[in-house]
Amino acid sequence: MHKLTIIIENKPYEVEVTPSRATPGDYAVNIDGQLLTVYVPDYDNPELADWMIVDDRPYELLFSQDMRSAQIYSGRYDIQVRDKEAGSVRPASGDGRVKAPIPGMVTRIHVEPGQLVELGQPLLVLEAMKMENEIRSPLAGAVRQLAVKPGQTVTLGELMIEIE
Amino acid sequence: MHKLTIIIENKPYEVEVTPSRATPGDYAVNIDGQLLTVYVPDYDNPELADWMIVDDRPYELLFSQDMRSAQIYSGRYDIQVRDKEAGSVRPASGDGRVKAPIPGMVTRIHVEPGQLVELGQPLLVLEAMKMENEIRSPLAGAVRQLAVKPGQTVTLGELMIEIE
Amino acid sequence: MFKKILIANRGEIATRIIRTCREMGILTVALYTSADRDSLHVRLADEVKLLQSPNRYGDADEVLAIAKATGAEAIHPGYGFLAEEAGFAERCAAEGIVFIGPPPSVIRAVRSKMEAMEAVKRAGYRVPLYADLPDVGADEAALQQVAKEVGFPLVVKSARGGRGRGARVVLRADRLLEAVRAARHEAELIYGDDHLYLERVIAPSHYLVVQVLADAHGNVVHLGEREGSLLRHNQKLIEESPSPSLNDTQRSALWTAAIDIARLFNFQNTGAVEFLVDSAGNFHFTEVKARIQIEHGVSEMIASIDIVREQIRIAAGEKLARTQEEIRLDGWAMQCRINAEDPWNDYLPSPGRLTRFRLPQGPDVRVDTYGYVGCAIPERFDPLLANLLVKGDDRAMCVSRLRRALMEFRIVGVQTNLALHKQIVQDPAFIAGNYDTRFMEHFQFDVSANTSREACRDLVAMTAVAYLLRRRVDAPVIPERIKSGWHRSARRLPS
Amino acid sequence: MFKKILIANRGEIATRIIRTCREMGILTVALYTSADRDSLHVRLADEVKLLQSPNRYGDADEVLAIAKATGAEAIHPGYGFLAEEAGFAERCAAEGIVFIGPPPSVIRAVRSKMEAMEAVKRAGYRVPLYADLPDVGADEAALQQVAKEVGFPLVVKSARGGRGRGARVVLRADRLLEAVRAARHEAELIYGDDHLYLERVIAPSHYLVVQVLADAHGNVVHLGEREGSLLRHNQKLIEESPSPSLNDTQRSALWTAAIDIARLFNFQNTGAVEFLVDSAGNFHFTEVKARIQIEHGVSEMIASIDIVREQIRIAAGEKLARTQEEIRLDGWAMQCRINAEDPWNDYLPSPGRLTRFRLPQGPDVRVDTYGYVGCAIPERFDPLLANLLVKGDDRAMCVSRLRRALMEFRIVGVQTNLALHKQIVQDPAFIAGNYDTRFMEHFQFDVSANTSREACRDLVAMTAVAYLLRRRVDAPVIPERIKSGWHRSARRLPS
Repeated sequence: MHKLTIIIENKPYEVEVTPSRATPGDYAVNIDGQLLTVYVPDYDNPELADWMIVDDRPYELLFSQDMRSAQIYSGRYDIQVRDKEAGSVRPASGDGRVKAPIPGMVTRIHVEPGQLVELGQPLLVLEAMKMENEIRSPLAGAVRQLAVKPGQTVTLGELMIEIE
Repeated sequence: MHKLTIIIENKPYEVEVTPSRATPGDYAVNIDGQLLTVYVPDYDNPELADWMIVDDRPYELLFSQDMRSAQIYSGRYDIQVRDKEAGSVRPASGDGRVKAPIPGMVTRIHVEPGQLVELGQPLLVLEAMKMENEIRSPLAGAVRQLAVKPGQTVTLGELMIEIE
Repeated sequence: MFKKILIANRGEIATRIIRTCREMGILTVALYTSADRDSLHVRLADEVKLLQSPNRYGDADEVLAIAKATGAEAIHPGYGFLAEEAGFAERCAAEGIVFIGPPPSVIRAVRSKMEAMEAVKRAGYRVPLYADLPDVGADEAALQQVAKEVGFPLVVKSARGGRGRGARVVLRADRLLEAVRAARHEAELIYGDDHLYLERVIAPSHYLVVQVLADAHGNVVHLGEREGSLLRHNQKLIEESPSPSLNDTQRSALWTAAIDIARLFNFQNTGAVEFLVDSAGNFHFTEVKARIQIEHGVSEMIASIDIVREQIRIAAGEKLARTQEEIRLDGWAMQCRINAEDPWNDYLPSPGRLTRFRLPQGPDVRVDTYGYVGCAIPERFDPLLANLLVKGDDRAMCVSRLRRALMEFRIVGVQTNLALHKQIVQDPAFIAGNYDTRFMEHFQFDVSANTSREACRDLVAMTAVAYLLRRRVDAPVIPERIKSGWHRSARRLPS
Repeated sequence: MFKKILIANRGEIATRIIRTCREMGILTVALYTSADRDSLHVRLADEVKLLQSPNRYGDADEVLAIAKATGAEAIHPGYGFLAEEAGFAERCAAEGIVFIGPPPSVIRAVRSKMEAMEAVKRAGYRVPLYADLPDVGADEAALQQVAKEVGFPLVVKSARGGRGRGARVVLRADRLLEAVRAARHEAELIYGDDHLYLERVIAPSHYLVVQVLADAHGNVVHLGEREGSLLRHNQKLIEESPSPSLNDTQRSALWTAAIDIARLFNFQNTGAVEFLVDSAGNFHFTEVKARIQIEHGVSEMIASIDIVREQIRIAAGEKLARTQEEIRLDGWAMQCRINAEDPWNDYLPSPGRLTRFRLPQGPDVRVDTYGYVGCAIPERFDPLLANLLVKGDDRAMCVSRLRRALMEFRIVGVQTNLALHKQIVQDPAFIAGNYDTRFMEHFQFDVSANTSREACRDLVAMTAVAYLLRRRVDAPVIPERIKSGWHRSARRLPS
């Protein structure tokens, strides 16, 4: 039995998970007192596991690599897993370092070092896949550092701007 | 540069292969004096490599796991690779041990120990996928051993009959 | 209309039925066994139930219990399993659940092949010469006597029939006993009923089926005929519509006969009225298949009608969507049955996990399958993996589209009969539409087809590179390929 | 007929063209860049050439050199790149290579949007109010003067146009300068030509195109109209045929106008005559697209005509396969443009490798794509990954089929706009066929759509199991998800 706290879009759930000894891929899950059975058909290949059956209801779903979001039907949810046994809490997301979400070329920069920006304010334009993509501020704060120049090519995850 | 002898349907070819240093996935291949360029688009994931481009001609193809046969278009070919460097010659195929090609149930056995059989003579019937599959002799010879009984379930690769 | 339907089947047909249900806004309950848990029908259903019974999809008790527990108002049996089971249809009715298929009385009437032929014969249509076979216990003399009356060559058939299984052609008297024994065994295995009969072989012949739809209000329509003469071991490899072997007079006579015969049995829902056409052009009624068929998509393509949708509408008491006059048969369609079996090894079944599964696409190409990349193909069930369907303006365009689609279809992880199909569609007689039920007897599968000298030299180069690539990745020791003793014919490459 | 055709394009359209060529028995030469080496068009062609030029598929010199070296008799440009380039078409002619498209003179005549509007206006048809824009260097006062004559709201457009890029709506004078600058930049970037003009906005309106085919023998036919009003950033998300916004009188007037206009320009090959229909029901000609369009499959489905095949036949000097009377428009078809972009992150492009790519199947569903499982989606090109096409007997059936197909389409490895499409097809106005070009302005993408309380609780359970599964396999340390600062709106789950 494994105790977890699962937070979905800011609502916490206390969850106990017990793998079945008899049937591989079967799990008994207790959520705030309610009992569910989860079956993972691809249990022998968990890397592929992109669908599960909960009490006879099949779902195709997708977790992000870091398990911070889940896609199901046509929605996407922020999730957080707190593992009491491992004693670890995954760090809160969203510091002020704005990294390149895709490789591309910085064509325009709308801000300067030291400038105050609002949440959602356009910071720069990144050109990729024949589109101009506006990158906006993740926080309200001041521009601490500009790590790129117009015309510069950036790789995936490369730091572009830091807000503090 | 790597020297190989490739035998396809009993015809041998002397082959020299040189990987390109400049372009990953590119190979210069010399077959009996004729020069070809082979490009492996999936070079970064050779497990997936199921297609190649030879001098601008793309091919989808498939090698068996043991590299003893290749499928291309609607044909399949016996192949053999002799690696002079490794000094190893893969053993000749086809001893007389008849193993289960699929899991299933043996429903009938047509031969008895000691019986002489011809090449291609039906040995037994293996029931699988709702079909009765006739298993025939790979050699002309005598039945040395019957390792299964009618009604018996066999797993993939299990020895069923030995011919000598 | 129903709110929820239970699908008492698996694989491609279960997947096919779910699609129409979803389009009609009907919830689906799918069944599965642990071997089938990868099948697309389990992923796509609204609700799924793991079967406990060793009879699996054919267990009437468990299927009914699940229907009741889940509140399904109707059951679609697909083909095989509980389709054409009058007893099951009766139990459904008793439980207040709609069986999507003909009424039990109709199933019974057509299920007995001999009685059905007798009735159709009385109505004035030709049927093959046939005779009931003495019981299992009967002596060989009695058997030979019956056979003599029918005449050789003859075919030993299961009285329950269906899907061409359990049928065996016998050319000479001295082969009869063995064939009857084998047919009984197979009939018992597949249908749970070893009742057989003998039928005089009509050969050469054409195997034609007329797809019919009939509602509960007395309306009966046909969706044209399909030519199913391209058979291997009594299984249709390629089916097409319209038939290239009929002239227009024959065609319309066949359609009229099919509607007549459907009316004769008070037929309802969908079915196929089957005929053999002899070399003189006479057609002989053989049976009515009282269920959806694997090849129904061929008729769907030329008639632009969703047959599963019509089945559900008919079962719900609705009238047919179109009259015969409103149905326009247009273009030419073909289907290839793609099996997970190895054409290089006597068509042994080939279970496994799909590592590549790239469907052909483009205009008027359709694939019905339960597979996808990563899906395990179980060893326990029928090797049918996919139905490949194409349509063209005329037969030439249809054949060239089929050839293109076959080239494009990529399946790795199991062996399939794709290579066989690729060769058939390049056969001159097939291309000319000039084939009958003996086609596959003469067809030679060429192990090294289509490989020019250039392609062969390129193969040498690719083999060398593949060998180096595999060495480079230091793959774990590759297990020896299983060496069974099955037959293998090899041809030398051009040199 | 040609023996070999070079396809000067990439991705789904190159794949689409190869299919038709193969069905016609024509060999294909495909081009690729190293970023595109995974694309299906490279696997399916008979011959492939790696492009060396930094201009890639748009490099006329290299494309012509390859055509000559490979002995290709004709070049199909697809859309974009070398399509609608009169200069390139002329060079092909000079080299004795057939350009599959209209003659250079026709391309020139329709390529200049303003001259085309002028010509059509003279022929008696309505066109929008427009004005040429002063040169780049012109001062703002002159710019404002032109704008005032056109009137606000207006749209700043590229004179070269095409694919809706480089167009910007301006509501007020004080936004004009900024919009013109941005439009110039984008037009230069995309078309290599920053010539702009202003056009009075017609809003609300419907964006309609009529697909035409014209041979070199003076025959011109149409394949009905498509409604393309469902736009996001000037890109068509969903297109359908017929249009739900026209009555029969309007429809036949539109068809007649399209044929007239095509004849006016001596049009040849295939193209789209485009109109805006205002709220009074008047239609205004806007432009002729002198090439195959991304949405051509919608017309193929309702007309049962392979447009690529007709393009090739016309280019080879053959007559149209059918007269207008022989063309029957039947049923209702729709197309969704599936882009590799992230609807939760301001539609940022999402390159990556496809780890799951399961196409929807079943009757009358078609997907045109260059992708397959294992294929890398490059970052360098258009995010268009797949065209999903469906057809039904009527609009209701078509919409329900589209909804079903979208549910079934499974793409993992890149983010796509599938979720956006799934939500649009459940919008009541869309379902009623009651939408215009403003639809997407008002449409709210719901990040947590369709999730019931039960599904939410099930998601909690699955998250817990997924977490344990991942721990169990001891995966290598998972890199932190890239945290960029793009906008993210989140909605709370039902609780």
